[in-house]
Amino acid sequence: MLDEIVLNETLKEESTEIQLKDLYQLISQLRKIRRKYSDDLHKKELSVYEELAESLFELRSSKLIEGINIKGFDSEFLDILNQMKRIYVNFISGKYFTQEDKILCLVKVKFSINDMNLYPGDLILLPLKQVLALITLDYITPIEVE
Amino acid sequence: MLDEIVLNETLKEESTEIQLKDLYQLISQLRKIRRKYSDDLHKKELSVYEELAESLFELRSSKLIEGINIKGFDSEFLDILNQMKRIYVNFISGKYFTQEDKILCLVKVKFSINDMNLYPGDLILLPLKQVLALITLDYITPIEVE
Amino acid sequence: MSLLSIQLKALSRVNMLIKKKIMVLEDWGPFDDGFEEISLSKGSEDEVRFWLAKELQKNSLVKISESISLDELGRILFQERQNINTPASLVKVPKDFYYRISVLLEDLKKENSLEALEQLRKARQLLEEIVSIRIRKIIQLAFLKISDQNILDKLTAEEILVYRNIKYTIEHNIGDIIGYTTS
Amino acid sequence: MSLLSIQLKALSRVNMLIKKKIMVLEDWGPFDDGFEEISLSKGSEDEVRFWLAKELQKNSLVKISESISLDELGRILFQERQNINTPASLVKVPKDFYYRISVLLEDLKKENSLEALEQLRKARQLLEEIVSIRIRKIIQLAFLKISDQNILDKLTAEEILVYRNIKYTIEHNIGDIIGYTTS
Amino acid sequence: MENFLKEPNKDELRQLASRILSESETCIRISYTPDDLIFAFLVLKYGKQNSISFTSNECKIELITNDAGKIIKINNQQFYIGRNAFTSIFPVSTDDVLPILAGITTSMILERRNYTELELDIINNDLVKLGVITEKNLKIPNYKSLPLFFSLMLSFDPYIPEVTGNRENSIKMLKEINISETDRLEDIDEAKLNSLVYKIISNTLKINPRFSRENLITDRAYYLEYDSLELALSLIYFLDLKGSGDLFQFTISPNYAETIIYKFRDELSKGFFIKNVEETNNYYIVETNLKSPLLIQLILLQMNKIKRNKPIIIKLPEGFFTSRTQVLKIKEGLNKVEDLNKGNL
Amino acid sequence: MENFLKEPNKDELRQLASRILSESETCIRISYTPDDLIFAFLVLKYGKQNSISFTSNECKIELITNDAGKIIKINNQQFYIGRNAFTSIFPVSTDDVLPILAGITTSMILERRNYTELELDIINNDLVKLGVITEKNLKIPNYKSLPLFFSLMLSFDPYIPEVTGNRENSIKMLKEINISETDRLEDIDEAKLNSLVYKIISNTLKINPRFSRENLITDRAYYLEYDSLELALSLIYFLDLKGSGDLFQFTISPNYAETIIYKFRDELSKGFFIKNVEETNNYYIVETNLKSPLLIQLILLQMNKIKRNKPIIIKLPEGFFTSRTQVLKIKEGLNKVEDLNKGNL
Repeated sequence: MLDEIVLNETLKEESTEIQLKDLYQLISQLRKIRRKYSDDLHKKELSVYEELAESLFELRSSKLIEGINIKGFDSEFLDILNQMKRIYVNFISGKYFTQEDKILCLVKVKFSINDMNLYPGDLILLPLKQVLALITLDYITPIEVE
Repeated sequence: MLDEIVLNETLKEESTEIQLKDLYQLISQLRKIRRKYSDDLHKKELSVYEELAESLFELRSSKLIEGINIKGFDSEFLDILNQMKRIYVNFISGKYFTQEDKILCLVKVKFSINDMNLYPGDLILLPLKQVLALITLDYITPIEVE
Repeated sequence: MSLLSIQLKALSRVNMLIKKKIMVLEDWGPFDDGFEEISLSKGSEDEVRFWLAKELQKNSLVKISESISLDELGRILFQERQNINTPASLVKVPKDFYYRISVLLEDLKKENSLEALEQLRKARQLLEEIVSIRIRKIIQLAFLKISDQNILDKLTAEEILVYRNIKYTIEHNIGDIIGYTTS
Repeated sequence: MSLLSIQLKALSRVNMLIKKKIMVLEDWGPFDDGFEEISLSKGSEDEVRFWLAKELQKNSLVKISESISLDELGRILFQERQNINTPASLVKVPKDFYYRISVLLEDLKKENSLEALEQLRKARQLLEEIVSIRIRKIIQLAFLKISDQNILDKLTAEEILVYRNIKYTIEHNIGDIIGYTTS
Repeated sequence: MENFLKEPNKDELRQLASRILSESETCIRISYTPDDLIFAFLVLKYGKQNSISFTSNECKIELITNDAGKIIKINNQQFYIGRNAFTSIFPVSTDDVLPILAGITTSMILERRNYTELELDIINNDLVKLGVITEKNLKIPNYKSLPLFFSLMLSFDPYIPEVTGNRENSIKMLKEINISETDRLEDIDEAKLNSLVYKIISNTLKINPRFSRENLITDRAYYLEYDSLELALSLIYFLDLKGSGDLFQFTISPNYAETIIYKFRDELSKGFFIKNVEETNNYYIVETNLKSPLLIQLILLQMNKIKRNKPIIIKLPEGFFTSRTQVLKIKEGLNKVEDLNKGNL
Repeated sequence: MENFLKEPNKDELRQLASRILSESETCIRISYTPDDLIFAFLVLKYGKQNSISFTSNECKIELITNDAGKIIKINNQQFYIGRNAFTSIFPVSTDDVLPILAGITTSMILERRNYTELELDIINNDLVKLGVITEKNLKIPNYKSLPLFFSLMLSFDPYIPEVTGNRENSIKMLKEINISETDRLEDIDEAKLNSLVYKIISNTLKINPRFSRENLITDRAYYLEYDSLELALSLIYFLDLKGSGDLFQFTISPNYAETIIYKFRDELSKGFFIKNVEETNNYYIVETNLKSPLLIQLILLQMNKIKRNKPIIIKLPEGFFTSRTQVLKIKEGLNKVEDLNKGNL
């Protein structure tokens, strides 16, 4: 259960490998509580679990930032932090073509943003945050200084 | 310059407010070095700056995870970490409708993913990572258990 | 300041799900906590998770038994003082020692009598002194690189984290500077 | 273990951009580092950023002057030992003390003679003892809540981080548990 | 595989299902009804698809319902499947007994028909083998577990005037034939049962002159503690009130049914009323506290007060509301209508 | 504003520019040429637009170049701007002297024309006020700062056979008229200058019989340490080799010009050769080590060896390469051609 997982994660220096199947039962039960009850006591109970989940996130993302490898159901998700770091470092160290906080990117696939269609080969100037999101989706690639 | 900024960030418990304009000169000079030279010594120099930028990211994101408010040019970008935490906590604490690691979401605007067009009102089942990216772009919203 | 505080916060959250012994003061339930159905009968002893015990105690429905008394605190302080400079002399306390104290403090706060106020003051003072001595001993342990399991067993989970944090600080970091620099 | 190591790593990286005094052994340059153009003349004294000094020293083009000698290390250790139990007696060392030692160690490693090997062993031993005594004093400072600026000025930036980390651990964390729990 | 010119047999349907599940990644276009949604969620559960559209013209798989019956379109090939529920095409397995049973039953309820022959075949043969219990009995929700008065309160079809949604009247009617508040159907004797049937029919005849014993005593199916009728009504209710999340979770993990039914009973036990029905050019406006336009439609159809041609808007003290089952909207669940005069809600 | 039926005047162009910059968020469609790109990047720099398309039919702003000249389309309204460079429409300011000068000059070079009257007006009046220095002088890159031999090596237009791209021959030619390796143009006297002009013209006549003194002595513009001709050639070269990043950064922060020119000289100082030119159905294949198909095209057009109708493919030891200036591709810069026989590169 979640308390044991968090305890483990707290006491161990490495990161534990959390299987999604170890969480199924918990997620399913908490969803049911959430759906069935709305009294204060159940709200308190849910907040206890939410805070535990928050601690799990804090512990695992802190470890990732320290350079510890994260395994388990959330490894791909938390890996976004590494992607964020890459973008941050590239931005500050002049690896991108930029105007203020915006980065020149090349469109890889057709998609739309703010009601505007973009086509492969188009150029687009985007702030850091959107660059991350669109890289995650593999829609764009920042043009790099070489 | 970057060394002073990182030093400040290292020695202070709070987070310093970094203005983008304090970085312009640096970014521009490093871009020029990158573009002009490719010898080992310049590569070494660039790696010194890249590592400093990496440290800046590590310091600031660690502080953010601890709950310290980040101000400056990167506040919106680093805020993605808070969004990640919300998604992580909601997922584990049963606030989403899920199948394994995938979350049921409602499409807010027309967009396309994997060559498939999605329209407002469509339902889509997506893994955590894509949910984050598409929330950042305001394309979708996970359906919440209420 | 970082991971230690994140870890301690996590520990206190984990503790919320640990079952604690209670005295039931009023009939209560049934309550479906999603994992089991809980019904409490007045006058019986029972066990419920800490978060629930605290909520019920707030409404005077139960009393958490796993508290600690002022006398016990006094006794622990006396023992700690006996060998104030011998780190290995740390008194073995319950793993949830600090949570028990928190229950005591909350109890006393709730009573709202002059006597309780005085006891609250006393309890806080005892706590402060105990923590001060134990931390000094823990620092000594870390500094002397003592990692004898028998001694570590005397610490609470929180103290172990503090011990580890200090040990890590002592052992690694100055060396690491040289390491970073020569790399 | 976390922020401290991230901070120490950051400090060592910051240090790479600090200018260090060098003796120029061979003509070198001009080199455009993007911020200034550097030309070094054989036989002159000059200042370049630490990362560049290290690279040039690696190729025997310069010698970093801001090193430290075995004798100085010995003298510092002697002084530290004088008042081994008085934390305020910390010897004031240069802010970049540990970087100077790293320069010394690298120098000795490079020499590759039997004598240098012996000196390297000696230097490491001195370093270890100095660190051990200073850390003990720093812990005492933190424990005694001494934050006299005159004393803190004797510490290197890295030691200040260690001091703060231990001070924070001592002052906050056990108290925080009770705080988390009663909230 | 051929397009079906007449009603297909079970084997043909099963082949259709396996063909859909083997389709490579694409969306599926459906209508916003429980049967269509359960169908689509089953496809998400077992197939490679990950999205469902209600408007896209680009989906390779499409569910079409028109006056002539139902059609499944795969890559522009159409397969006619008659009146059968879309969910009936899936092969049954222990994991999907409830979703399939619920899909078929919601389809039967909302289309105001009996189970088709094929559906009965699936229920009585395939599902019974997996533990479903069938019988001919009263068409009131979960008469096996609920006290009779509550079962009557939950009877949306047949809608029993004065009794459905009304706790006092329901108890009063039972009292008149000496049935106590806590009695369940199995607690009462044959004589009382006959009186009850008589009472219900005569009551219902007031609003529906064609109502007969055959409309009341129908094919009924139970699985574990679940009555398919009660389950289907719960799913319809929450689809309307909250949106498709519950239906999704129920299809993915059928033990979620317990949660839906718990919440359904919890909300409906308070009773409800339906007051005025006003017809405007574009909708029916109903003053009620029952927050399901779809169930209101079901009731009003029985009372012959409305046709299916216009959406239901409900009038609550907080304003006018309607749901995604009534109006093609992008929001899920019951939503406030900001401006009744705007053609497009 | 009216569509322009004849060549517009400067005021009309300025109004066009301010209209484009005030357009609300949208994309801009252009061709992949330096002038178009600088234009678009200036719009990104000052307007609300954030994207540039080379294929979209949905952009409100479009730059069109055809045989009759250039057209700017805004919301389906067309404005004819004659032969003038697109960048010439922008009002000049200290911050944009270089981008505008470079835009106009790349346009002039690649279209193989002289500056238009309007462009000369802008250069000689508007830009001169901001510090640009103009003169009639040799059309060889940066004769003010570079040693003459290097200036001659970089002369892409006029292409001086045997000399352009060839360090030894360039030095040899100068030696023949007693000009030393390190001399710059200002170091030599009138007699040597006349000999040099004669040498260049007679050399160039070998490949281009219509070449005259007027082609060699042209309007030249300098700003700070930059020669517009050298700058324009550098931008063309790196657009071809690397992609649009350099042009972007140069437009946003013009002091980036120093980096581009530094790198251009660095790469070109090694010299280059152009060997065989082979014409196939779909392209010209050129054996060379000059990694700019666009500059090769410029040279071969002077030599009358090719027409503009087919893309240039260059043959390097590593394989066949072409760039985005030649073939509508989604990749930036010089890219390997995987299969020459595939119609679509």
